[in-house]
Amino acid sequence: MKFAVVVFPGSNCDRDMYHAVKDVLGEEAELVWYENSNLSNYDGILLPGGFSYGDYLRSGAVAATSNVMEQVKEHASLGKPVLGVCNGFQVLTESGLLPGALMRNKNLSFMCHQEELVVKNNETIFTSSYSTGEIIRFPIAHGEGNYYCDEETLAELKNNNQIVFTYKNNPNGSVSDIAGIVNKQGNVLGMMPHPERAMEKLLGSDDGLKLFQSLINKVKAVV
Amino acid sequence: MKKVHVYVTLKRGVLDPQGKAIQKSLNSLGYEEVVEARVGKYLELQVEEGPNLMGRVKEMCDKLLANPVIEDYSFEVEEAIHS
Amino acid sequence: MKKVHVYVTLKRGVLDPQGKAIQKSLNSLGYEEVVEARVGKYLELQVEEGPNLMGRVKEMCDKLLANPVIEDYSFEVEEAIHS
Amino acid sequence: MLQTHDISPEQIENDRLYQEMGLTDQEYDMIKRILQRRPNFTETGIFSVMWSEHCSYKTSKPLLKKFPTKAPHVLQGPGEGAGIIDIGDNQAVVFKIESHNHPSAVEPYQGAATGVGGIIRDVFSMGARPIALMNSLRFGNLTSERVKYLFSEVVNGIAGYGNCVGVPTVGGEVQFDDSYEDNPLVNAMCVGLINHDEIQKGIAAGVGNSILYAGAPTGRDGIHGATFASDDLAEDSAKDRPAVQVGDPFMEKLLIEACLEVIHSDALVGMQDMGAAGLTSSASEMASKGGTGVEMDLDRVPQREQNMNAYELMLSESQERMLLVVKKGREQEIIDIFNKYGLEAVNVGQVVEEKVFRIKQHGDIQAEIPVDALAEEAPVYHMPSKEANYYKEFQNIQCNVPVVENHASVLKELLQQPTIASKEWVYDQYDSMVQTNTVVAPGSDAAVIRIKGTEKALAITTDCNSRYIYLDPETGGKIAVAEAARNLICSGARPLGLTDGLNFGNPTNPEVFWQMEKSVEGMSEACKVLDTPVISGNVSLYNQSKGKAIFPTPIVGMVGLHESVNHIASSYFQEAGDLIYVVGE
Ligand SMILES: Nc1ncnc2c1ncn2[C@@H]1O[C@H](COP(=O)(O)OP(=O)(O)O)[C@@H](O)[C@H]1O
Repeated sequence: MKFAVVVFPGSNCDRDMYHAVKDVLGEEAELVWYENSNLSNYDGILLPGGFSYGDYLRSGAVAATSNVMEQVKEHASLGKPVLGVCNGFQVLTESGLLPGALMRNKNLSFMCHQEELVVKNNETIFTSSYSTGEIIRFPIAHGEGNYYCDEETLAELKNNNQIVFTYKNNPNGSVSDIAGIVNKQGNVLGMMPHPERAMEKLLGSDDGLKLFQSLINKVKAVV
Repeated sequence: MKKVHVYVTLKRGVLDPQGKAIQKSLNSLGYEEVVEARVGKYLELQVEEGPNLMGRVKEMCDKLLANPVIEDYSFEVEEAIHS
Repeated sequence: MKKVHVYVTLKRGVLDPQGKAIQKSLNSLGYEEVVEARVGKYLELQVEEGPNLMGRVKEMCDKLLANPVIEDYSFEVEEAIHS
Repeated sequence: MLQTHDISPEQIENDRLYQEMGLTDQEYDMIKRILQRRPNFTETGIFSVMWSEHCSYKTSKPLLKKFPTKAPHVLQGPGEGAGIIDIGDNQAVVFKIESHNHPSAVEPYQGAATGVGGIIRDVFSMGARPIALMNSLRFGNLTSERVKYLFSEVVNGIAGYGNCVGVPTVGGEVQFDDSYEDNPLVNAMCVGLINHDEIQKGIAAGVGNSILYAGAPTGRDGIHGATFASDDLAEDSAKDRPAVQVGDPFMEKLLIEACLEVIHSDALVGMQDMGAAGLTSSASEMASKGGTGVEMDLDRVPQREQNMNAYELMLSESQERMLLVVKKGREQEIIDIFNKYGLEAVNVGQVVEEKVFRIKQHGDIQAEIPVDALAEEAPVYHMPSKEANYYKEFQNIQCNVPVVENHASVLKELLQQPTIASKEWVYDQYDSMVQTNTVVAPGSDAAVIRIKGTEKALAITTDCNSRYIYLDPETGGKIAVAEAARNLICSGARPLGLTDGLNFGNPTNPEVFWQMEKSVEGMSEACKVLDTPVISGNVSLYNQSKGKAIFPTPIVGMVGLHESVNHIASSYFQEAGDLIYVVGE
């Protein structure tokens, strides 16, 4: 499977994401600079974490307006997978690919540590290797990970089974403990915790392996 | 040259922990009369004159400066002092 | 009840990386007419009426809301719409 | 704008304006002898910053000579942006510590943030990718509102900058004591990784080669020399000239990526960051090391503000700027790389044969100084040293072993001391895992970072118990080094070498100088015994609080090597039933 890791100015988990899919899982992957890029030849698009454009104004806001996002939308509309992690999630909500917004953590501080997550929905292309209800450990590292949406949107997320991961001990004030959601079609996943940081036991957790493996198995089965 | 002031505020109903924290700090500094604080952004833009200034500033707010899911905005145009 | 609007801006000459990034991004969205953007904070305070309101708000700004080393501030008092 | 052009060289001499820039009468006379004329305003400013303690180490140099700095595994000792140690397989580790105490006391967020930015630039200007940050902090007791504010804003500033640039902050230390009440210490350390063949030096070689300015435009940030009391010197009032620099971590992140791409071009000859004394120190040091001269045209320097004069441009401490020497005719290749990242890079001058530092603006020569006079021939002072009175008194105090009746309550009391208590509130705010190498995160004796693609890992620690050093500087100095080494060994690493951050009071006070002297001697002794050479460091003097010097605080930042990631030990109890041993005396 061939992944594009889109690099915006200020992205800083781009190389981590690349390492996860390329070195740990042995899949094809390329770092794609946001300008003059062509995303049409990739099976999956990864929007990495970090501070695109310094997170100035609002996290992910400036990146969301860049031209490459038109291609990401195009890719998504074809039903191909898009995964946005941390800043990538913020870019996805800012660009309207996912509903809601990510606000400052309720304690107003950046926080970085391992969190336990609950897999809420294992019927997505990203989570089929987990079981529903499974507890997994991923690091979080964000200052603006407090997921917000209005009542109506929340009801819709619930009805469509779009909530994929929740926090066991909500660290940041997110509505309904939401840690990650998919779009209605199920091919665009945004999440604040970092699966790419949970790929090797040496670093504390390898619970992220199943996420990428779910995706790879799915894409390979189709091809 | 025109100077445009843009005010971006959180929508009513959206929690504002930063505002809450500021209110508490003011209270504990002895300013008990402050019963609410809300925090927003204030932007000053220097804009070259051209057609449809108001309309274009509105577009900038919609496209970039405010996030309609959580924020409201307003703006006003002023003659810049040095033009 | 009074509503107080406080505007906190970076002093002239202080680097404003946020403003610079916003200006560039507006330019690249096609709003080339924006030649400068500066970002500040905007606060709305709900304050119970009492003596020396102006003086006390000024104190709040000096003590907490602005850092005089790099920031300037201004404020205005408005009758709150719902009092 | 400062109306500096109206201030004549005669006036500088007659009104002793040079004193307000920090130069003594003797130093001013030396300058006149060097130039064989009176210096103009800009030249006086240039000398004042180059001959400041920060750039010239004029009072600490004789002490720094005592440190052992050589060993077969040292590839680069003190003198460059950062030191370098070989770790085998063509790889090397680059590190240095730097203080940002005074800026942090004024504007704690920006002071701490720009401290982090500066030390990262020191490391990537060597060609290394920054892989870890540490910090060592000292504050007054957490009882005053001001101290609480300083503490939380400093931590915020470190987080704000480090998290954004994407270099993990993997550890550090915080201690609280009254002696730091008004003078907090903020020391930041950066560790980088490099291949031997990628090592860059800050050198201006090759007559005719071009000098490129890259990164942020220059503003009037941090121009300390301009603190004239007299109002008629300035058009704007002082409040419009911010002495505090504001950092832009986003710009820094782009600079890191651009510079690490540029090092692969053979068009690059030398590279250095513009730190303290910005354009002045970077350009003159590069020329001095290259045995050349430089000529720069300030009209070409990117400027953030209008009407900046030569003095301001040369002394500005605007952040996120780099100076590069590039082969003549190949400038565009390098400029293109910076442009790709949205950064400005401009040709501002060239390397010349004559060993001169020549600065032009508006077609006039604004400064013309022999290069070596600025860098290598700065004055060096041997300060008087006197054993501190308190030391003698303490030697005569009877030892008093406290009797502990209720161990549990004493333990609880100890754990409540902020200096001893958990520092989770601090390090949770730092992204300690970005780059996915952090094997042992903050909370252990030493942080451990694996090196991808190898079996190796690096252990890093910062330590200094300043109370011990105050009580007995020499023994305390030994203890600081030994503690750092122990922390590394506990994690399973072999100590390689260290960087030191010497934070002291006013060195013209003989008792303070004695503290410096003795602690450096103690540290040196321990370094020799442990075979951990000093490869880089920083000196911060005049740290006073309420008229009293801070505790002497020579911080040790030490790096060690794990040959195998299988040999990493953390300092937690792992499982119930495991046995606990006490080893040593
Ligand atoms: N300023 C800091 N930044 C990052 N980590 C810190 C800082 N201060 C302390 N820590 C981390 O907290 C842990 C405990 O620190 P400290 O109390 O100084 O421990 P010790 O006394 O064992 O050296 C260490 O892992 C250290 O790295």
